[in-house]
Amino acid sequence: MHQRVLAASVGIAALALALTVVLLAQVPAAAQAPKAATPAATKPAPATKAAPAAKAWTVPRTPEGVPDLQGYWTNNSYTPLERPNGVTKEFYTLEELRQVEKKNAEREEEQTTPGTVADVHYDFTQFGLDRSQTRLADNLRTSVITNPENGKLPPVTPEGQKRAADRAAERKKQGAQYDQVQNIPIGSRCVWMNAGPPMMPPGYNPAYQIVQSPGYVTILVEMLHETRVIPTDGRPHAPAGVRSWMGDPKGHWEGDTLVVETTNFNDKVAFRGASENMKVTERFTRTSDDAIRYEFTVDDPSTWERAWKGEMPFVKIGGPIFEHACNEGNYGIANTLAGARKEEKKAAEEAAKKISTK
Amino acid sequence: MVTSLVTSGLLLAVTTVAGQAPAYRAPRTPDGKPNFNGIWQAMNTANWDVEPHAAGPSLVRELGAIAAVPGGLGIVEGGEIPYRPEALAKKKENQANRLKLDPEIKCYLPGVPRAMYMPSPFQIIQGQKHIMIVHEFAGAVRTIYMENHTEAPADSWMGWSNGHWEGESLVIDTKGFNDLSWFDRAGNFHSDELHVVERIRARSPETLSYEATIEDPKVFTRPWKISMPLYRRVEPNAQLMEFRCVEFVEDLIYGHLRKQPSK
Amino acid sequence: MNRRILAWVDVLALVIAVVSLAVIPGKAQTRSASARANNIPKPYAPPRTPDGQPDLQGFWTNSTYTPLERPRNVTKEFYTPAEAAEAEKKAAARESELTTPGTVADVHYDFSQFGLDKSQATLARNLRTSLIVNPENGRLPPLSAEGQKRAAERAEIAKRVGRWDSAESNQLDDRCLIMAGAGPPMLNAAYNANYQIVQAPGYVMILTEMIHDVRVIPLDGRPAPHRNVRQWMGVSRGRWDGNTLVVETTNFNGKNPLEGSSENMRVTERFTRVASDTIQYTFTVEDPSTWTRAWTAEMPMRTTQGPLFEHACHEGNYGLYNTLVGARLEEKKAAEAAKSK
Amino acid sequence: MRARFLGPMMIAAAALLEAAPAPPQAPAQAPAYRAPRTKDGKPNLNGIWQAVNEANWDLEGHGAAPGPFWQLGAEFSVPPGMGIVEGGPIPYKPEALQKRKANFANRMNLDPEIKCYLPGVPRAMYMPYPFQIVQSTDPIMMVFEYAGAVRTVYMKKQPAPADSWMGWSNGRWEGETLVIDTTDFNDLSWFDRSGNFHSDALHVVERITALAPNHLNYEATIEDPKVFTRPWKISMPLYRRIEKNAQVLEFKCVEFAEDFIYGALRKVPLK
Repeated sequence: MHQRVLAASVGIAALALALTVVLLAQVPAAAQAPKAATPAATKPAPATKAAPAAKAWTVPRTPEGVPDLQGYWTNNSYTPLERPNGVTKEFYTLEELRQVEKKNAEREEEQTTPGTVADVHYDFTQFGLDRSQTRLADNLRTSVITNPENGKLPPVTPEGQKRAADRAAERKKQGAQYDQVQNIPIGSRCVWMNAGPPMMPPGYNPAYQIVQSPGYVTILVEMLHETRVIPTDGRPHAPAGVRSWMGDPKGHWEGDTLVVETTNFNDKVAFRGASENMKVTERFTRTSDDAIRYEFTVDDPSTWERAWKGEMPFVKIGGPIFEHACNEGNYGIANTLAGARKEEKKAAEEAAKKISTK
Repeated sequence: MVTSLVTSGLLLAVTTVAGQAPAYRAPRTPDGKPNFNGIWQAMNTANWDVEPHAAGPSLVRELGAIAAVPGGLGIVEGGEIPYRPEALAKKKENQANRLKLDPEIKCYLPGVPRAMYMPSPFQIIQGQKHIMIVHEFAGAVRTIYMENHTEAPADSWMGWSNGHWEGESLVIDTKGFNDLSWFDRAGNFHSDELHVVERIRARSPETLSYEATIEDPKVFTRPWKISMPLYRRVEPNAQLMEFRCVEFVEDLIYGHLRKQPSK
Repeated sequence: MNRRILAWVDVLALVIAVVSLAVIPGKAQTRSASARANNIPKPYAPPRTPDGQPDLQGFWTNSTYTPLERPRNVTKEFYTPAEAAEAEKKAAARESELTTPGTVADVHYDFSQFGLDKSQATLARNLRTSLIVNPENGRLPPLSAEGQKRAAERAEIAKRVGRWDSAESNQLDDRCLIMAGAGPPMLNAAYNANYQIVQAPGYVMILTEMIHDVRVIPLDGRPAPHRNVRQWMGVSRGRWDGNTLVVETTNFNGKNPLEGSSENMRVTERFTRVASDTIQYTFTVEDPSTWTRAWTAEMPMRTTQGPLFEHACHEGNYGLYNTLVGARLEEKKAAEAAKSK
Repeated sequence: MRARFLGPMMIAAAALLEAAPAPPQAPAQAPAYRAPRTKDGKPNLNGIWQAVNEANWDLEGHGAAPGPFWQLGAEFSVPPGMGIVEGGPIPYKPEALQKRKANFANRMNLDPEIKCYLPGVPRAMYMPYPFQIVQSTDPIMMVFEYAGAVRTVYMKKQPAPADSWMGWSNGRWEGETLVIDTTDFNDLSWFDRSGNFHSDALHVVERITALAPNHLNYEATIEDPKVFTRPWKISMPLYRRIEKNAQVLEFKCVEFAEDFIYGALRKVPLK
């Protein structure tokens, strides 16, 4: 993650980054208000703290009559996918959550101060890369994973373990990280930044825009200008040979919930070690003017012994989303590789000098 | 002279006919706007060259006929782009060095209007406040702001698009471009003063007519216009697919920086 | 011409095409008695297509021994039938000589066996002593200054570049790119001078057997495209003038010059069905940057029997390959010989 | 069998005809489109047509992939396609599948398209170039921009004189549909740039039906007992080129392929 930030986008992309985050930072005042209520809203119904069904809220609808999910959203969060070791409860109190947020924000900010971490290239604060500068989608959960109930990924199957070992061996075979562009993490290469599904918050710019048209729900992801165009007309999945990073999403409405089932991933996505057989089922439910409840199930018997589930809120932010032209401004890769070649040359020269002076 | 008379006569005739023909009225979205939702694609050779051009060989011998240039009648009205002399020289240089310079080869965002006539589909997603145009090539996206029009916050590849309806037409005004995208593989180009006004209207249930006026005082002596039909992809299973080409161009861009040089 | 034939080994296609053509309809032969009437259209009402165009459809040939230009020693415009038969006989004898090894420098094909003799297929007989009818001397008009200069330049280039140096330095027809006479104007191919005309509403299509070159000619009055759009066969636009199909062609690429023409050439063709078995084909060539004046030629096209078979010339072009291999071998041999001296 | 294919076709037809989204109606009830007629009373298929899909890269459904020639980057990368083969993969015999894979591995040397060879059938129908149907009573011609290929469809049945690249086509009308039966192919053409191939036992039966004024439905059943375990089918729409000045232009690609084919035999080698 850290490397990604370093290697990607030093020039034009940085400008774009700065701009977007500035834009996003202008959270509508109204959206700020119900902050305290939000975490509770994401809690499952059977939880002890009752859901605030205080005033009768009705879901807005698009002109064609389906629930209206449109607008700008974020799932910005410090909540980890898996429950940290040592934490045993499912939910923090609000005070505890604020503590966690504060600690994380401080850790991020440290990166700003030269000397505190090994390689500070960006000023996180200046470029708005601190998550705490954007609106957080508060979540009282101690982990995104809700099932298994321990908040951890299920055990990996023998097949999954073998695949992980094979992948590691293959990576090793390819040489060191900066030997060739293909060895550099995929995000730094502007190929893929885990836009999902499932849609986990990225390190920065966790911004989304949802636009609906008859028969479609479209989600624009700021990072890498990814777009998920989800048909809701009941058509079947693409043929098995059609593989892609974002997979092939097909949606339908169950009551007021948008259910999206995605298959046809390629074997390079490898979300948490998954295979190309992964199936992700997502559920988007608008729970208030300000929030969407996002639940997902990951099903991949060739990787995990059982399916697992996660949940997080999306909350409103101000728009617009600006172009993230990552590849186009990716000076980082060329500079990093050129640097590596230079260092090798220097090392070789020094070695030669040593030999000759002996 | 004779030719130009004939041509203008013909244009007149066409205009008259078009003027008399009852204009097609597009079906409406639930909120009463012409409904352009769908997957669309141009079917012409404009991405090779927006100007009229003859068939020609590929710059890459190894590809034989497979990547040769098909001839095309062009989509520029009147045939030629009104370059300033120094800009025309740059266009020719671009064309000669296309393999090094064409942003398409490097999987860079295609810009406007090129995104509209790339040989791959795009989808129009028509929301009420925003109309999205999602392109298969490089996953490029345009957001057309239908309300709260603002200036571009900064320059970008795809520009900043404000749209409005004029009867049956969607009019899109796009500025805020950087000077890095091209119009085609022939090296036709623009500066960061590019201003594109597009007019899109339905001409039948399965076709749109697309026009764009292109203005860029740094590069052209006057505004000029392109026009072409767009075709709805009518396969029952038509869908926009992923063409994440960055991965396909990395050896091209960074191959020389490999530890073990690629053969 | 001879070389051209050498270069091909796609014999099968040729054989089949010509064999099927060799079945000459008897009718076509009998009309030659009235042949002098070629240029005097009798009141003939051509059949009509379902959409009302004069019907030119069918299989046609313009195979002939009549030269484009009148031979130097001939002064009259028409032969008598006897003279024409004599000229034909002589030309056919010359062709069949190509069959007998030793008679010409390099016999690779057996002309008679492979049906390459024109005399084996339908001939579109013609009493004219030349296809050119204007200038009246039956010869091409003088070259303009520009035309002379271009001809000199071409000769200069031809001197510099060896014919077998590369595929590109071979002749266009050896390369299966386009036949010299593919036109327009549609001059008479050395063999397989066969055409199929098919009409559809708004279009006349002419399929040329050689290299399956097709002309799809729109009749709706559309203008020629922008001058940048250049093609080997130009761009054709047609219209009906009474019962005559008039086709104007421009936008040539200039790489297949007709008798030294430039890319500015304009060809106007007129197709008139003058009898059930004859189309009178007249064309005028205008190219001020080559000739001091326009010139006009005329010939009949006669019905022949179909079908036309696929002439996959390039796909079976072993000749070009073998010729280049041979040239490289000979160079090697020569170099070695020079060394050993 | 037939009814199954009619279903989606008619849905599409209905969708095309009606301005509003087609109501969820049983396909069988949708009124079939009746094409305008030529003067001799046949469905009028005249026009300039073109496929808009990725089948020429690979008939079967496929994701995006790097192209076989990295120097052209994204311009020559494989665009993803849903595929036009109905119902699963092409039913190759095991040894034929091996050959298909070998073809794919050597496609930059073997694909006839690189050499500007005639495209064969059905490939000619989905090359990324237009073609024109010139429909007389008999024959019906198809004139392709790519390599200037031509097909003659004989409406009065004629026997094939010999094998050829484009095969020998006999046609007939079945109501709204032009049915073309093509045999006598040589074994040299491919179906796409992925090395899908056939033998000289190839037999293609095409069914072309107007769906709407500007669309044709194209289906072909492909049979070749030397290569496939059973007949299989492709289907796709064809689009009318509707520009006022639409025209099949000249693409004499022999010239563009010569250095590829003969470049090694130059007197002065190319750099």
